[in-house]
Amino acid sequence: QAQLFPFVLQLADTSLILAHRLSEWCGHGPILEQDLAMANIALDFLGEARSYYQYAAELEGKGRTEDDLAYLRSAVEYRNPLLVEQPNGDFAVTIVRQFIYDCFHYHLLLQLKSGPDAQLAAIAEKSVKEAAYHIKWSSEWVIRLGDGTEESRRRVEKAIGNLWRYSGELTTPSATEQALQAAGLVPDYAAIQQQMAAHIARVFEEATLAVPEGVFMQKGGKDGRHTEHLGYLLAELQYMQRTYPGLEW
Amino acid sequence: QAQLFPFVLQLADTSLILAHRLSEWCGHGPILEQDLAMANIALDFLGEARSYYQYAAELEGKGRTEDDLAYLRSAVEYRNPLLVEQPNGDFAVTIVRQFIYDCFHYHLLLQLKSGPDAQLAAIAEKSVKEAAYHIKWSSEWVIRLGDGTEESRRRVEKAIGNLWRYSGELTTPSATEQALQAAGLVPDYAAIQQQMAAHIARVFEEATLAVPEGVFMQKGGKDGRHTEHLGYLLAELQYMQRTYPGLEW
Amino acid sequence: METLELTQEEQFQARIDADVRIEPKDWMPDAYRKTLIRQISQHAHSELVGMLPEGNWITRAPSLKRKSILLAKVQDEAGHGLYLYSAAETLGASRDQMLADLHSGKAKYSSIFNYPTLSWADMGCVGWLVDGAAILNQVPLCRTSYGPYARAMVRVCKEESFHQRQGFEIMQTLCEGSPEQKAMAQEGLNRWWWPTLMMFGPKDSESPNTAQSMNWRIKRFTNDELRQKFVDMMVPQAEFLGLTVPDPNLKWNEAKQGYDFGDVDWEEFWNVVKGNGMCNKERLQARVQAHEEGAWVREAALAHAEKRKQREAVAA
Amino acid sequence: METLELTQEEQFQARIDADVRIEPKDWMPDAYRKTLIRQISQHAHSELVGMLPEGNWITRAPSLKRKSILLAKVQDEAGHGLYLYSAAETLGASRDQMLADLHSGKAKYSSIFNYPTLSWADMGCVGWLVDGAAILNQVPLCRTSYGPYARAMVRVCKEESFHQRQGFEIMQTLCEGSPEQKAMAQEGLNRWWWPTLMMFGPKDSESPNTAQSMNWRIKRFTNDELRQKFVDMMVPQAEFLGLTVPDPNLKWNEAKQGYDFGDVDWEEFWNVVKGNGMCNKERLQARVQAHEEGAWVREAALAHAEKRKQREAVAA
Repeated sequence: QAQLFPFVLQLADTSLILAHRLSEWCGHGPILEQDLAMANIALDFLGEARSYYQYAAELEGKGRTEDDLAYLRSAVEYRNPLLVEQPNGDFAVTIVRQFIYDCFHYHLLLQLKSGPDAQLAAIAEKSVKEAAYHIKWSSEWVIRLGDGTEESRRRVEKAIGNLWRYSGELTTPSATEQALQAAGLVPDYAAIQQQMAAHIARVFEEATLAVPEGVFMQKGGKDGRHTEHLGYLLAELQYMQRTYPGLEW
Repeated sequence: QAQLFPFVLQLADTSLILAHRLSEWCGHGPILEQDLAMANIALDFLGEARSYYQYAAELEGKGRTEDDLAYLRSAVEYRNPLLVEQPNGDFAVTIVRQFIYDCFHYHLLLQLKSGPDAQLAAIAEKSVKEAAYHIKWSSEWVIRLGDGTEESRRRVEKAIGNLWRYSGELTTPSATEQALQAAGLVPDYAAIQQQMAAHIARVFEEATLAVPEGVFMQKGGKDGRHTEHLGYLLAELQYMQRTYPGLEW
Repeated sequence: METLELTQEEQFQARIDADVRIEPKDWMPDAYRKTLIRQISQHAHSELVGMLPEGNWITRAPSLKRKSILLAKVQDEAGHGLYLYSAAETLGASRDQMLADLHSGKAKYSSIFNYPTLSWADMGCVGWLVDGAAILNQVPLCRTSYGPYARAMVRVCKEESFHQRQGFEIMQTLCEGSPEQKAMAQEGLNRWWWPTLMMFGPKDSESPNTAQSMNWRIKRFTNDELRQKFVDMMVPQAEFLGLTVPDPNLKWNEAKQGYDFGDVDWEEFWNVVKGNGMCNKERLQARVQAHEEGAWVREAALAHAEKRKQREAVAA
Repeated sequence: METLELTQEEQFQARIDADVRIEPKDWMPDAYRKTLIRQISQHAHSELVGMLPEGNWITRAPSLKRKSILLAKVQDEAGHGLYLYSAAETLGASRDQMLADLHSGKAKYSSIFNYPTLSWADMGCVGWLVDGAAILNQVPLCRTSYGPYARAMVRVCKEESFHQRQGFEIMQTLCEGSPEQKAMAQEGLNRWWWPTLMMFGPKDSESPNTAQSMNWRIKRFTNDELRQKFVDMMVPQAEFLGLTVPDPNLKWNEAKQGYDFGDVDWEEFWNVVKGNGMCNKERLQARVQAHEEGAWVREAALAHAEKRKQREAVAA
């Protein structure tokens, strides 16, 4: 079970970084209702991140807290896939990033929910309801932007062009994940990949968008090899704890 | 002489923050030659900042180093005027910010050079040669942009419109500065203000730009009341030292 | 006969005096409608702009728990903005027009949001002091004469008092923390105290609309009454926290059973109102930029809804 | 008579064989000119793009002294870019065209800059390893056959070896520092070692242009020769630092008096060359964006110069 630690930490990092990016929109969204929606989704991911960090801390058993894990690890120690650390860009970039991740996240949680680890299953059970809302929200926006105006179509296509290369990492198991898959602790990514692809195909069809083909997939985030964006994000995220370590807030 | 400490620190903070902003351009300038020029000016300001921090550390006499002073003080302890912390914006914003500060800086250094404090005079002696180049560079660019194309004129006017409100703080003595002016340790800002105004009027005339009138002047930076930009800047600037305090690099 | 009948205006005032709620379809004087639209939209704009100074610290919150609380709070503010815009819409104002007035500078928002948030303690001060002052202003509005506004305020006030408690908790944690944290709390109080006192508006002697608004029961206490109430409430809390209120003239007055306190810097007050505060330009620019950069998104949503409607019409 | 006379091409080759420098006005074969333009502009582009991964750490450098050294270094790179663009211009290439080729993806730059800089140790690794490899590639070019290029390279190499020493110094400081610093150095080496070996280009057996370039003396050693030289130079330095080179097959070969080492991941190499490295898109986008956003500045400078010229003409 202690082997689960790096995987749970990876889930925690992923949810936190995506929550961070979404929360950057706060007060700057295109419509007040969507400001509210993005803050809401950010809150869900933040809550999920906290559950994972708390569980990871427990699995590690070295007395580290959720805050130690989130605030006192460097970029090369972070294990989130590259997709979620990509900058917000315009609303289309945020939507496409969210949509790709939601497709993975929702299907992952469905698996974890009935997986062998009780605590992960409990977190997934709670989170999958939120994730069902997220995937609905981002799918609807992909459709609106794809089948909206010429400008929205151009922007969403550009966003897909830039972000697609980060989609493959989600379902490409890292060495850690492979070992855990062999032990039955991490679900089969091939199946999730198929479910993702089916959902994406359906949404893109309705959005009159083409699913990209033959894109070279980037990876490395799950092994700590990130893009240069993460360092800046962490400098901001961690500044207070780095400045005043070990205090109560 | 120990009274000089906060003033020297203010000079140090000001040079460092401006150097930081300029260095953000590195690799992103509009022309390679100007990339080089901005890096060069950033280096000058960084060098000047270090001289001031070293002198400030000496004046304080508590064993703090230049790095302690630069990296381990919070936004509300920083004493730079608001102008220099303003974001780069487009090239016109950077040029106008630089031009306003150069006008002050050059004339300030001329005074400090023949001032009563030998060490400040020595730093000013060295820096004023660099500052003479800076003011020439930024003046020429103000002229080029003002008397260039319609677009450059629109942009430089907009930059002036946004930044002018930060120009008054430079020559408005803070309580600290007033006390030091009374002691003859800080030059008379009214005189510098006139010299600045004369230079600005000359350059703006050649640039076919109008000198703004009746603008309400912002202040607070020299008393630690900053705009919200400084916190982010410091989170980035200080991240490594905050993360790994007390190490050699 | 005619002399015995009350005019519409008199009937209206009679209902107000009898504490009967005015509802959207009821007749109301134009001036009442206009005043309310101004007041409610100004309040809605304040929620919207108020997201910015606190939003400024979400990404830098010092613990995951605080980050979560702060994010939820800013989300609540967006929600308040929505209720309030809806309440104003019941009076015939359109959201587009209200936003256009905000962006052009015609409509105002609370001046307090033109001060910058510079340290984590400011998240405490905004909750404790700013929300505290807002509650004093707003609780009476739960009984205001216009129904939709009163009902919106009930919801808003419930959440605001929750926010205020969270703000106080931040201050308390800082004050019980390290010397640096305590200093951070004091420095925050030093910057926020006076601007918060300004939130109650100009002195009664310089507030010409108060009488009419009180008559219409859309205002229930004068500015100076509320300011006094605020000081009397906050000073003991500051003492409890071990913080010093930055007012050398502050003194308990046994006779009036309240505090005497120094005069607000009214020059600063009017300056900020006139647009010369530290962040007036930034706040407005941030809102205008969000709106302009969001234009294509709103257009896409409309265009898509239109396409869908047409397709459904064809299918039907 | 004619048979005794050397063709232009033969004369040209004879001068090269005699180590006489070719100058801009001299006759030269088209292929020589084209090859040189490609090589020099690629080198210039590498300096330009190379500013990005190191520029990435200027604002976050851990001490003022290191910040100053790093900023000066990146400034030097801008300077190298300028010399090299000028050298290419002597061959008839225009800077605008060279930049257009960079931005369209037609022209290449050194693939090493498509790897991200993720920690401060990377500033050490880039100086120590990347500049070290660059020097091995470049020192022979100080004796290259084309005069302006050779002279530019003399200047470049002098500064590069200075940079390399600074990079080594960063690594040394980390390795003599705290356990975290040492780990940072090792982690950096782990990421940079193999990409640096790729800097010498494909294996000789897959480098068809090497023979011609060596004949023209614009290349003086083969890729594999330089790679071997690099490994032989760097392994003892890594040992001195107490770092482990991430190659399980690395072993001293007494017979060849050099190290045997593992095979480079050529699939990764070709992927990065083809544009699929971690940062290819970002680097190119950053350059294109800087160029596009700078267009109005360049236009303004031109327009102003033109106005000034006309005014002077009128005044004369």
